[in-house]
Amino acid sequence: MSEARTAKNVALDVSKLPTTLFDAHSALWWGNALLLAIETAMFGILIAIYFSVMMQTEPFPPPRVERLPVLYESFPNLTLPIVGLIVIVTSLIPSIMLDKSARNKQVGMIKILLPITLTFNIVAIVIRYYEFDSLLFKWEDNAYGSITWMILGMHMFHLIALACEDVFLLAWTYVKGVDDKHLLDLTVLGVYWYWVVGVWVVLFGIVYLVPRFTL
Amino acid sequence: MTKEELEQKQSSDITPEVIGSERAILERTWDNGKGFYAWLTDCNHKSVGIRYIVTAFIFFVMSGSLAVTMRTQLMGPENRILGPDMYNQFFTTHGTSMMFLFAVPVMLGMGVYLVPLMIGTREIAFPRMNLYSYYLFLFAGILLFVALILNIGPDAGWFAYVPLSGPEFGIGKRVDVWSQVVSITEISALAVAVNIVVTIFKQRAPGMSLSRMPLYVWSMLVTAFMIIFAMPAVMLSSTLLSMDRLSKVSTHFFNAAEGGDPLLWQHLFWFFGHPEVYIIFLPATGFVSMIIATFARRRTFGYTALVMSAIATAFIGFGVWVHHMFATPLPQLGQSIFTASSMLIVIPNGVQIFCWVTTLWLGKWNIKAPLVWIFGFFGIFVLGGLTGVMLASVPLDTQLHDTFFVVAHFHYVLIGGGIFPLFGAIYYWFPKMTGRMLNNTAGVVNAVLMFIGFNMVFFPMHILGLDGMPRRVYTYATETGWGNLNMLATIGAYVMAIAAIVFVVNVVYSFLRGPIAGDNPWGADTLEWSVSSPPPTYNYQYIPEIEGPNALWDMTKDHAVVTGLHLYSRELLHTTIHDASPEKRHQTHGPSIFPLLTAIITAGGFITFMFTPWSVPTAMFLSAVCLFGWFWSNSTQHRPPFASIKDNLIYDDGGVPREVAI
Amino acid sequence: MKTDVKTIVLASFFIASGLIIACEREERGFRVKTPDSNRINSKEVTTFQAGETAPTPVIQNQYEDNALALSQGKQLFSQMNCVGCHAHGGGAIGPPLMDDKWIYGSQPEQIFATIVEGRPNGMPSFRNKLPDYQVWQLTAYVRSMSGQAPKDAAPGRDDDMQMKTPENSTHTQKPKNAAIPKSAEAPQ
Amino acid sequence: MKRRQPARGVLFIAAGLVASSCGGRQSAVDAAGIQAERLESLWWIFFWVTAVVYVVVMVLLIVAFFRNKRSNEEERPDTIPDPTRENRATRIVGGAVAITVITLFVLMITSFRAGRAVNSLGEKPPDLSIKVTGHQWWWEVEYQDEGNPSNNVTTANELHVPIGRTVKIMLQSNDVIHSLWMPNLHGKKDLVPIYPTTFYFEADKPGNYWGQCAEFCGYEHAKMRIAITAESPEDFQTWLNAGRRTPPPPSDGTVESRGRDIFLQSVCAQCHTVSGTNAAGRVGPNLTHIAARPYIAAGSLQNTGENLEAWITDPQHIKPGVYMPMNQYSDDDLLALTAYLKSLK
Repeated sequence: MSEARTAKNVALDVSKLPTTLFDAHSALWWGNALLLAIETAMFGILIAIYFSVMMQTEPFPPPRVERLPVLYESFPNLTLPIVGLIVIVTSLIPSIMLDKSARNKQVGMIKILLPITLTFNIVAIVIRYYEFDSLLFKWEDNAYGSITWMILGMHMFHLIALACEDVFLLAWTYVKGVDDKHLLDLTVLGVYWYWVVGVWVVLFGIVYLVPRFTL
Repeated sequence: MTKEELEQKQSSDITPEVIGSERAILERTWDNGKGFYAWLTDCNHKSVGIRYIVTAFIFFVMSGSLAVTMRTQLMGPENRILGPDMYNQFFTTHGTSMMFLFAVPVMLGMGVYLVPLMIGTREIAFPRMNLYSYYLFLFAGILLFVALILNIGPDAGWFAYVPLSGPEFGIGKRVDVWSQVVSITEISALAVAVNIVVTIFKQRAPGMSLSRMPLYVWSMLVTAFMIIFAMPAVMLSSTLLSMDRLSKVSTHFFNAAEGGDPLLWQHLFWFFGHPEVYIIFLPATGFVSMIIATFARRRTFGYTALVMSAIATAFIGFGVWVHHMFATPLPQLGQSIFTASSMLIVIPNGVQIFCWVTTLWLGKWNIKAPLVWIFGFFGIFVLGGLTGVMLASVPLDTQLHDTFFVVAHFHYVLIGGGIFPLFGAIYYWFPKMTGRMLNNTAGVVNAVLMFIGFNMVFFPMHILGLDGMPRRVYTYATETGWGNLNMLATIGAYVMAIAAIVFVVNVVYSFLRGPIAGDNPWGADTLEWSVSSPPPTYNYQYIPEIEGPNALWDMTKDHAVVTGLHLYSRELLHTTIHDASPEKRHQTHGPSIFPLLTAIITAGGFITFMFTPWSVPTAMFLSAVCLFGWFWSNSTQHRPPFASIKDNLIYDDGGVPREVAI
Repeated sequence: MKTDVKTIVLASFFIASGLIIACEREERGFRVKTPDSNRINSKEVTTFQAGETAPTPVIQNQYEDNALALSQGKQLFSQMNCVGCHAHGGGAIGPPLMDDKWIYGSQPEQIFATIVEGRPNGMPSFRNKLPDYQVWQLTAYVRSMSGQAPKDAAPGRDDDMQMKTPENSTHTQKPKNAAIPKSAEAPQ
Repeated sequence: MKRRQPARGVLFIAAGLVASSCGGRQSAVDAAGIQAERLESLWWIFFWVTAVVYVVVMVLLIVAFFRNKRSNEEERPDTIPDPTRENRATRIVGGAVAITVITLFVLMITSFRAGRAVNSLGEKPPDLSIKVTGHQWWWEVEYQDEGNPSNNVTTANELHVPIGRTVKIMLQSNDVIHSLWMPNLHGKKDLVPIYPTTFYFEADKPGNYWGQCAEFCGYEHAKMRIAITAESPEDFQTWLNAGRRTPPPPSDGTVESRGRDIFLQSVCAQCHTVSGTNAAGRVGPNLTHIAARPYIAAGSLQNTGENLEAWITDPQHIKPGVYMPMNQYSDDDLLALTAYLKSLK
């Protein structure tokens, strides 16, 4: 049995290896990446459903007859959504900086940037909460209302999850200081953040622009 | 000797008594404690894996007995043992639990148990998430069967077509139970898939490059990726269905009159539903390759071909779902394309069969129970695959679809292609899991009984289908003349039940009294056979370096072993993805109560979602709290004090480094 | 492994039995015995009774919380063309049924009487046109339209254009009696 | 050896049983129409090809079983197999794969051609168009007359078709998904709500056949059958004309007339239609010519007096969950009612 190590065995000493490496070298990064793959699949299916509803509905979007005022041109309002989009996209700046400073172990910067990202995040959530009204439909009005609410809701769920992670790391950094594991966590948080922003750019185009410029 | 001395000695050459004391320390570090609380929180991949397998088999027995009851009802025409109400609940619960509570979880459970051992690591990548997914799976199963006992078992078929399962025709809470069970099990399956992929990518023993990975690990890798891309579809669609049905929500995803589409459901479901079949079949191919290699006493013929065909199966598997919808009003052209792809997928499966047959042809056979089960696999699965070719043809499918022919087909594929290899695998790995051999003769009897019983049940169904018997009928008229073949099938069902009893008896008896198995009773190749059976909690005291495509068969006496992993914390070795050269030491986590709490909250959230939408925010908040505690406790484990000191500093505000206090 | 088996079996068994004790099973008898309709004195000509006033018998409609019966009642509601006058509860020629006003009483036996006897000014009598138990199903459904039925048993939305909030989403109204409109008074 | 027996036997059992099961009023391998014949021949092609493949694989295994040497755990595993043998095996496997590909290709082409042939009937205008509506759990059948809609004949759970004529079936469903399957005449087609579909078929063997719902549709999915009669165009025409006549009202004082009064005054008329009377319910099957139908309750009962009585008084026993309510009638009322129904020729 090879477990009992005889003197003949060559020792492959790993004690000098590091305990933390960033990105694809770490299991955590992979776990996060795969979960994001799952969520991407989810959003892909949601988009597919959106277009199947589009094919079933003529005119698209359907005239709003369920509630007053009755609208025959029921394109979603753009003002608030665009503000939201801007907030979400600009939140990239602090999150990229956070990612960088985590890699360079700049504790001071991290402690400044974490609250900033969190505020961006919370603002985005609040905007999203009011953004639902600019769809002009309720989820229970018709399939178009259902799918648009579903898409916005799923993404809002991710914003909230992001905020929770942010809060956790904030708490940890201020209570316990920063160590390697949490530097890694910060970079992974960054990946999640980029994904949330990127997905929203696509979803924004589909939910708000496709109805206006129907192909 | 003291800790410091040991740490000094880590890298130098060590004497046998030091090995002994090191092992003692490892035992303590990886000990999960005793008692009920320890049992609740124990997240070691071996105990979780075994729980998965045992629980799945319990559900297997339960839904199997449902099947026997249904066969009894169909024994003769105009039978009145089960009314339509009961019968519908029975076949829906049978299908749902066989698919979501037995076939997939048991395959994942085997993976959770075997993969870390087979690739030579001490623990799965995310042990606590692993425990979490086990609890979710358990709760989902309990939910389904309790619902059945309460006479609110789902009754719309295991693929719950709308509008029959919709808010208007799916009366009561029955379909909600179904959709919540599906959602919960899928979450757990997805979590396990992620776990397995990361484990395989990062934790293989040094030298086990991708091209040296055992075929079973390959099949689990492919399966995990299939799960990751297939399961979201069904999770989402079941959620949408429950939202359509839920009071105060009542969305319109599947309501044709408001822009929804009943066919959308079928697309979504089968986009998951067909890959599901391969999610069950691919791990089984891994079992087959392992068992054949061991009992034909030669390396598997066509390693690359087998890997490639597994991957090809995965890809094509996503492009065939419409062949479940050939009778629906869909455009002709689309259907022809899916005929082509459905026939295309036969090719990789053919390649696999040919490779295995060739391996057997070129080998010297050591005929033991596992191999006998594999013979059964050939006899049944090949037939099922061929009837699959028939169902791929649109015109033929319009005659065979939704008849007993189809019932026969997918039982040939799933039981032949999934369950026979699984039983073989249980007979094969039972010694490793428990340290005792299963009785070989009983195993052979078991296999033969199962084979005969199976063919008695399901072969007549082909003919019944051609004779016009639709599936899911709770009875049939006398003048149809289906009585005799149904009687034959029912008798076969009882034979299968006897076979199952033989299995259970064999397992229980051998577990208590069976002969002690050595480390490697079959003279097998893969790494798990190098450790004691059952393996120690930490699997490997010294992770060996892999020197060839056949791990143990190529291993030289003085192969290199890994030293220098920390003794006082649960440390794993991370290697590079492609050629598995050591990269870093990773500290993993021990027992925790948080997985259980989070699972309770998640499952509770889904279950209450049958009644009120407010369960979502509540569950989200509570699980956020739980996860906070979970991650906090993850982070506050003590860190190894030696080696790569620069990585173990805590940086305070000024950024001035200071030493970690243990 | 042994302990695992034991504990899992025990755990699931206990949970199951606990739930069974807790909830009662959803019965779907297709051949159910229904409350006796003869005991319903639909039209009270006088409240003056010999001796002590006897309480009018309260009749429990066992369909109130039965999902199957409610949905059957819903089908009858359109099949028997109640929709023709009451629309989908919003009311048209007939009074609305999803509000809190009840002219002839909101109790099951009162609604039963209304359906069986008919009411002045347009409500036809369904005596002998429906078996009692279907009238009871109809009664249960009518009550569910104003949210009187438990939400987990009330029917969900239909698979057609949405004209009203589904019965399982309407918030429960507090029934109150409404005056009989002049036109609807029984001829003396 | 014993173990292999069933595996080897499977094929012969298959041939035997399938052959023996040829025949039956609800069989896909007993075609009574040109489409069904195409499908049946396609089936036999597939059957024999796949059967051969199966036999080959099994024979290989069995031969290997007898010729291969035995070994045990101690046997030294063959880790570096003899390259020449390996290469030969590789070539053979490659050949086998090639053969598989070719076979599949051939099968695919055959299937496409059969498919086109089966659908080719729709190209010329049909001689007869029938609208079939699926309900839980019965079939509403309407023979349409483009020229004069008043000539439309509505019946239930029975389908009469003239042989040698092209019949167009227009399918639609108002509740859940059903699927109309008449194995002897044509493959099945789903009735999806909002997706009205059509298919064409032609019967060329006179006889009585069964059709059945093939998509699970609720409690009585098992008892949602439709009786098909393929007959000579003349017989068909007489049947159709009979269907267009409104049955003569029973003369006063007879038991039938009393039955008619019961029918009209009680529950029945709420759901059923009898043309020529006030009964105009659309909920249940049209009963105008019920006496002419071979079966009642969607093919679950022979159309006899006792069965009618049993069905009227306690349908929930015969088809649990069916929408027909249970009724209490005194015995002579019941007698009168059935007498009236039996008079509706």
